[in-house]
Amino acid sequence: MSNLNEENNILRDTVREFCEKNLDEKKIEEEKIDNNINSLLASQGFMGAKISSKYGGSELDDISYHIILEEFSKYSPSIAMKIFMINSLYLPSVINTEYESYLQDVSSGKMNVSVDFMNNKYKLEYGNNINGTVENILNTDSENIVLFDGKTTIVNGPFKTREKDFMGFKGLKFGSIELNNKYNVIDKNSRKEKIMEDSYNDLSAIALGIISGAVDKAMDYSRVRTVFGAYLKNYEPLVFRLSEMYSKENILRSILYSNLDKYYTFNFAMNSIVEIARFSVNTHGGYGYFKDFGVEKFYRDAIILKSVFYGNSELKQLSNHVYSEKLTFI
Amino acid sequence: MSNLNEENNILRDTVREFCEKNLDEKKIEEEKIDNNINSLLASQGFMGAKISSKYGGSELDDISYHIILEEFSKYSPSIAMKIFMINSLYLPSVINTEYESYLQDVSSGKMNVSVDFMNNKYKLEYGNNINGTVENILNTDSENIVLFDGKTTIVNGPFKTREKDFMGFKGLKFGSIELNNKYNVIDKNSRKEKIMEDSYNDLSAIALGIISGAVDKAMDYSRVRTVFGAYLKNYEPLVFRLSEMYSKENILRSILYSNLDKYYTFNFAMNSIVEIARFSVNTHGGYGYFKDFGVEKFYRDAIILKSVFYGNSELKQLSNHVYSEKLTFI
Amino acid sequence: MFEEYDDYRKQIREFGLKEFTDEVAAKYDRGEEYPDYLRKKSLSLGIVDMQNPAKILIAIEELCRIDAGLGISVTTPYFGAEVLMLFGNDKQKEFLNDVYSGKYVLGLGVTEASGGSDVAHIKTTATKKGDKYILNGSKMFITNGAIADYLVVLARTSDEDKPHHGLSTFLLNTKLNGFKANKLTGKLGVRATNTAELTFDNIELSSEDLIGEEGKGFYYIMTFFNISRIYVAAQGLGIAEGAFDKILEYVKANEIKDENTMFEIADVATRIEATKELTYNAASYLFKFEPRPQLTSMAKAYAGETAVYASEKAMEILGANSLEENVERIFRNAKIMEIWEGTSEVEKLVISRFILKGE
Amino acid sequence: MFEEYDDYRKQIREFGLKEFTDEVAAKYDRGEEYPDYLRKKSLSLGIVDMQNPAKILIAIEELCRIDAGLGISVTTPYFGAEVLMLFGNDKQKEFLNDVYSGKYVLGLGVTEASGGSDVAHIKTTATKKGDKYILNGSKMFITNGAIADYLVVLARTSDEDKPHHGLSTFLLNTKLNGFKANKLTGKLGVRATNTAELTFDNIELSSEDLIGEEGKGFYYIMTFFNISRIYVAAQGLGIAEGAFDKILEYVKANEIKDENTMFEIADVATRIEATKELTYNAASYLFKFEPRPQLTSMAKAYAGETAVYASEKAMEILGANSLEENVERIFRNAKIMEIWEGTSEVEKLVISRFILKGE
Repeated sequence: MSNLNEENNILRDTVREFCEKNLDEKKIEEEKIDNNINSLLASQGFMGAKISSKYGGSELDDISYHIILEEFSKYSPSIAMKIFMINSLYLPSVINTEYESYLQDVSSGKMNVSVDFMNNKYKLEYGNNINGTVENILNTDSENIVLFDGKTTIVNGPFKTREKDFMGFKGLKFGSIELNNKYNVIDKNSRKEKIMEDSYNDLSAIALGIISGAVDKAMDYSRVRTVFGAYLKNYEPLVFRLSEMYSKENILRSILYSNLDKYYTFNFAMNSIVEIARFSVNTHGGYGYFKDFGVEKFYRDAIILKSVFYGNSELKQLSNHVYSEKLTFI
Repeated sequence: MSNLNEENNILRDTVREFCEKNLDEKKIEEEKIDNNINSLLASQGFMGAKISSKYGGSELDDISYHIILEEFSKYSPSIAMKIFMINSLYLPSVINTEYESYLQDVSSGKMNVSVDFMNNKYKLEYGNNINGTVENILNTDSENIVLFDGKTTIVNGPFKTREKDFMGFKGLKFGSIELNNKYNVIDKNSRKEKIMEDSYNDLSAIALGIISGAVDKAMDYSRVRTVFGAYLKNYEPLVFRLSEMYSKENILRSILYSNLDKYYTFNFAMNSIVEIARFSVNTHGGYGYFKDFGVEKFYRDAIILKSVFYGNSELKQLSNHVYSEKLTFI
Repeated sequence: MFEEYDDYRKQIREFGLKEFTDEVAAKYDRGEEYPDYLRKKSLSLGIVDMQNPAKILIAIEELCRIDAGLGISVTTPYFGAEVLMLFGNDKQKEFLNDVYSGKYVLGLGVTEASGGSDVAHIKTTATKKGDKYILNGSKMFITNGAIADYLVVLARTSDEDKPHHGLSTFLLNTKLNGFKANKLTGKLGVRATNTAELTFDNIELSSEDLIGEEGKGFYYIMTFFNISRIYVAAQGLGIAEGAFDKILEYVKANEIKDENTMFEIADVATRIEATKELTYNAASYLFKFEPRPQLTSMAKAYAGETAVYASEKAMEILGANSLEENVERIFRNAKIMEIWEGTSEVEKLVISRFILKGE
Repeated sequence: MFEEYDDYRKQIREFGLKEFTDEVAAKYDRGEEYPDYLRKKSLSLGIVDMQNPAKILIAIEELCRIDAGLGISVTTPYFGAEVLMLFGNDKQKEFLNDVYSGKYVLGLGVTEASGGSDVAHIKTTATKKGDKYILNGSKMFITNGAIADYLVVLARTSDEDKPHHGLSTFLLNTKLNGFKANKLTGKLGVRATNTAELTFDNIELSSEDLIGEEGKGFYYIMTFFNISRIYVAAQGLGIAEGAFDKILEYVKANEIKDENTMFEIADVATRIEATKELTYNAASYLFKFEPRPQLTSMAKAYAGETAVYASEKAMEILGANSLEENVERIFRNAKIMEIWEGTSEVEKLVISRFILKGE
């Protein structure tokens, strides 16, 4: 990749080795990310990838951050999502507020945090305390969470949580939180919209990791699996499609790291991810349907990523950007 | 575009101005490219874009060449195809042969040439003379043509030609040539396969021009056309699709000029071009079906480009490249 | 479905294969000329048996399968007849016999330059003056526009709050003073069909030229489109089948066996089969007077896309061989299927509206 | 088509809505547990009326529409019955009554770990020894594998030049010594269904366990798949309809009116309508014993893709709300439709082969 330098490549190898040495992706899916893993991630500076060194973070540039997201996502999308939540959502929520010092404990892995980005339509009843239910939130085992409700609000735990079995990003605890806590307004404006729009490239990096993981698995399988007396890689339609997917993977990597307009990159990533993850499952035949082969998780995480983060409002943002005006639709 | 410098941008503007000042794209489609246009193109150095200065060419680098192809293609795909035939097909056919001095007359616009790239299955009967028919060849008004028939062969005119009405690249004369001429083997190996593979990026540049022309027309139209009491640009599905196509255009431009692997770029270009040209026609409603609006030509040229230059063998080349091995298919 | 017409289908196909030779198809395509002699020849086949719409459907499908330019030319001189049949007075219904017999060519003048599929906002006016109507305005993309003897024309007879009120339909004799047709050339495909831009300059219409009741024109035309769309679906189906014929011919002749092409064949064949069943099924409801407009719109939209898809696939699979005129013509013909009689976009809104209403 | 079963359809749907509550569906999905009590309850409905395959088809469609995990669990304990019905001896046919009555659960053991859809190359052997056959080998991804009382098993009885010769089918009692079933867990979807890996370790089969003639097993199984595929098409159709139900529910409840969503609704609805017609049409030929395998394969391949497409669209349109368990479960269930009973890839080869043969 022309835009990546030696340092970037070393970082990529470092993450890869870290994953292989320290993480068991199947165990993460089954037993969730625990404090052990949190500490490990923190000790290597991944947890606070974008956080200022003032708070013990690694203060990385965008390219380095995206390499981390991509590589973790390729191995375990759940880990990438955890890092994303901290650095792309939590960090910009609390920065330049009186709570930004929380980032110290976040980057050291001591404090679990969460941000509600699920486009929840929950109703919060404000009083002295905050009451209500936050539905469908990742990282239910958090010590504090950021909510957007016209304003930007932070709420400290402990929380009464109800965990749910969740199909995507299974390494993270998921469920609802029953609020009966103190809350603090940290910004009288909601930072959500800007945060989400600023995170397009970060999400594209996670998508790239999922795509890369799915394509790799399928290509590897096509080299070893025989059916009807020939290797899968000897079947034209399968190989053509896999090769086209590998092409897309490389295009996405190229435009992400060459910093093409984030709207285009995000659109391309979201339009590719599900189809590629699906075809990787197909390539594996019956085996693809079982978690042991580590490929169906890409399909699950791909549809979640797309469903939650890409819809009409993102297409509207893209269109406004392309037309250089705020369009109104009938 | 990060990879393009000031000089590149000036070249782009130059071509654009040249087209607007000197060319009438509708006249080109109806009356073909004539000697007048040939001379004009030659005088500005476009005809011999890649040809060595020794032969009066402009000796441009790839980026400049692709800018020329893209910009001409956006205005008139036929002109781009003409320049492509000379610089991407004819030049590498005759270079380092005793006929390379022909390039002098080619770059000056004095000599029309052609190369058979249509995957013809014609049969040539060799003797002292060459007899037979070359079916479906562009530039039937050529003084000499290069044929591939196991070898690389050059045949000088005059030729007995039969012109056909042709749906694509209408600015070029098209038809068959009845050979009863002298021929000379200029390379005992066929150069065709390598020439075609080397031209991927050049074809992607032509595709980019077509895509860019089609998207531009459709977006412009969406800003001025009203239907059911609103501008087309106020209709979500139309705008979303156009915006996604504009995204693709920008991605293609980015990967072409950042010199991503040509196999991936070509695949992306060929997978996008027809769909985009088709939707541009759709956007124009009934008007899109008439040549006056200058948009159906993109659809015609798009399908020709894809049909002629992209098929199973190109997908095989892509696959071999992706798998880093020569695959065999059952 | 419609197996009872297998003999008729055969007969139509034989006629098409005999008359629509590659040479004839190429000639009228290149020249953008309407093949009037084929219209006359075809009459003997009973293509326009209005008592039997299934035969019309099959004729359209089979003839477009061979060549859509000629096929549509031959089956469209009756375009608009249903408006007269359903809503016309006795004299107008009687007049239809002259259309069916081939004496007159009919056409439908609805679309305008500013409107596209937006029928409600047409600007042509028919202003009442005594017992006459004075017709002024213009029409765009009118099939048969420059060859029609009569046209069913939609015009505004009164201004109402709702734009689709106040419209009326007339039977216009194109010989009348003030009528001008400008044949439009340079079409991508179906070039044998005649398309024109019309202008109406103070044409005097009598009240006898009114079709049905004043002010109900929008409803009449919508009713008509709900019928005519099924014939467009049949055009699309025929084009797709014709494209597929070319694919099979090529694959067999060249003994192509690679798996990727086999997959493409399966995909195209499956889509065509689905198109056929959607079209026949929607038609069967329509023809027993139990129309299900959402099924008709589904058939039309799907068939249009299938025609384009199959013709593009034919081009791609044949590669350089697709340049052969008889293949590329199919490609050029297909595109209009997504546009006329309501673009695919309009169909999709019809479909979703019916579904959300709860069918 | 099949309108004559509208009452039956209603009855089945009522049963499904009553029994397949969200809670029940979630419970068996999470626990990967087979809901045997539902199988027993469902018997009263005549779901397995083998005299009436149309009813089976409708039951599968309607139950999968509500929940595919439970729907398939309830309709699949008879899987393989057609092999016995068509090729079994009198005793075996009689045995089927115990399957239909719910006394026994049946299954089909064909697929092996190394083979996937490649039936001809299976490695399980049934070696003749006197008047016995000794069964050795293993099977993979066997539906009902760990709950079946009996299994129709394909095994190699002799080595022949052509690998699809020399195969035979047996009716295997799973209580026999040497049989072991290892329930497979961790499926993406249809988790209420039972899937197992089987091993056969010197199981003694008597010659009475042979189904039909020795050496004809491949033919029997292919004949069976040509039938059973239509039921997979019905599963896919039902799943797609279920996904579409969720879309409509959501769009109506939230009064969503934006045009892009309207287009999506039209596209999904059209694809489902096409799936329905392909499936019913192929089924109607099959059920009157005039099977058209290419139509069945088209229906199966198209339905599988439609199930996946519709369920993905449901996820996307519902956005964050798609995380709701009863929606994401549909998504997870859909994927298998493209895989089992012949992957979509295998179907496409069947289709193109039939077409090139000239139907």
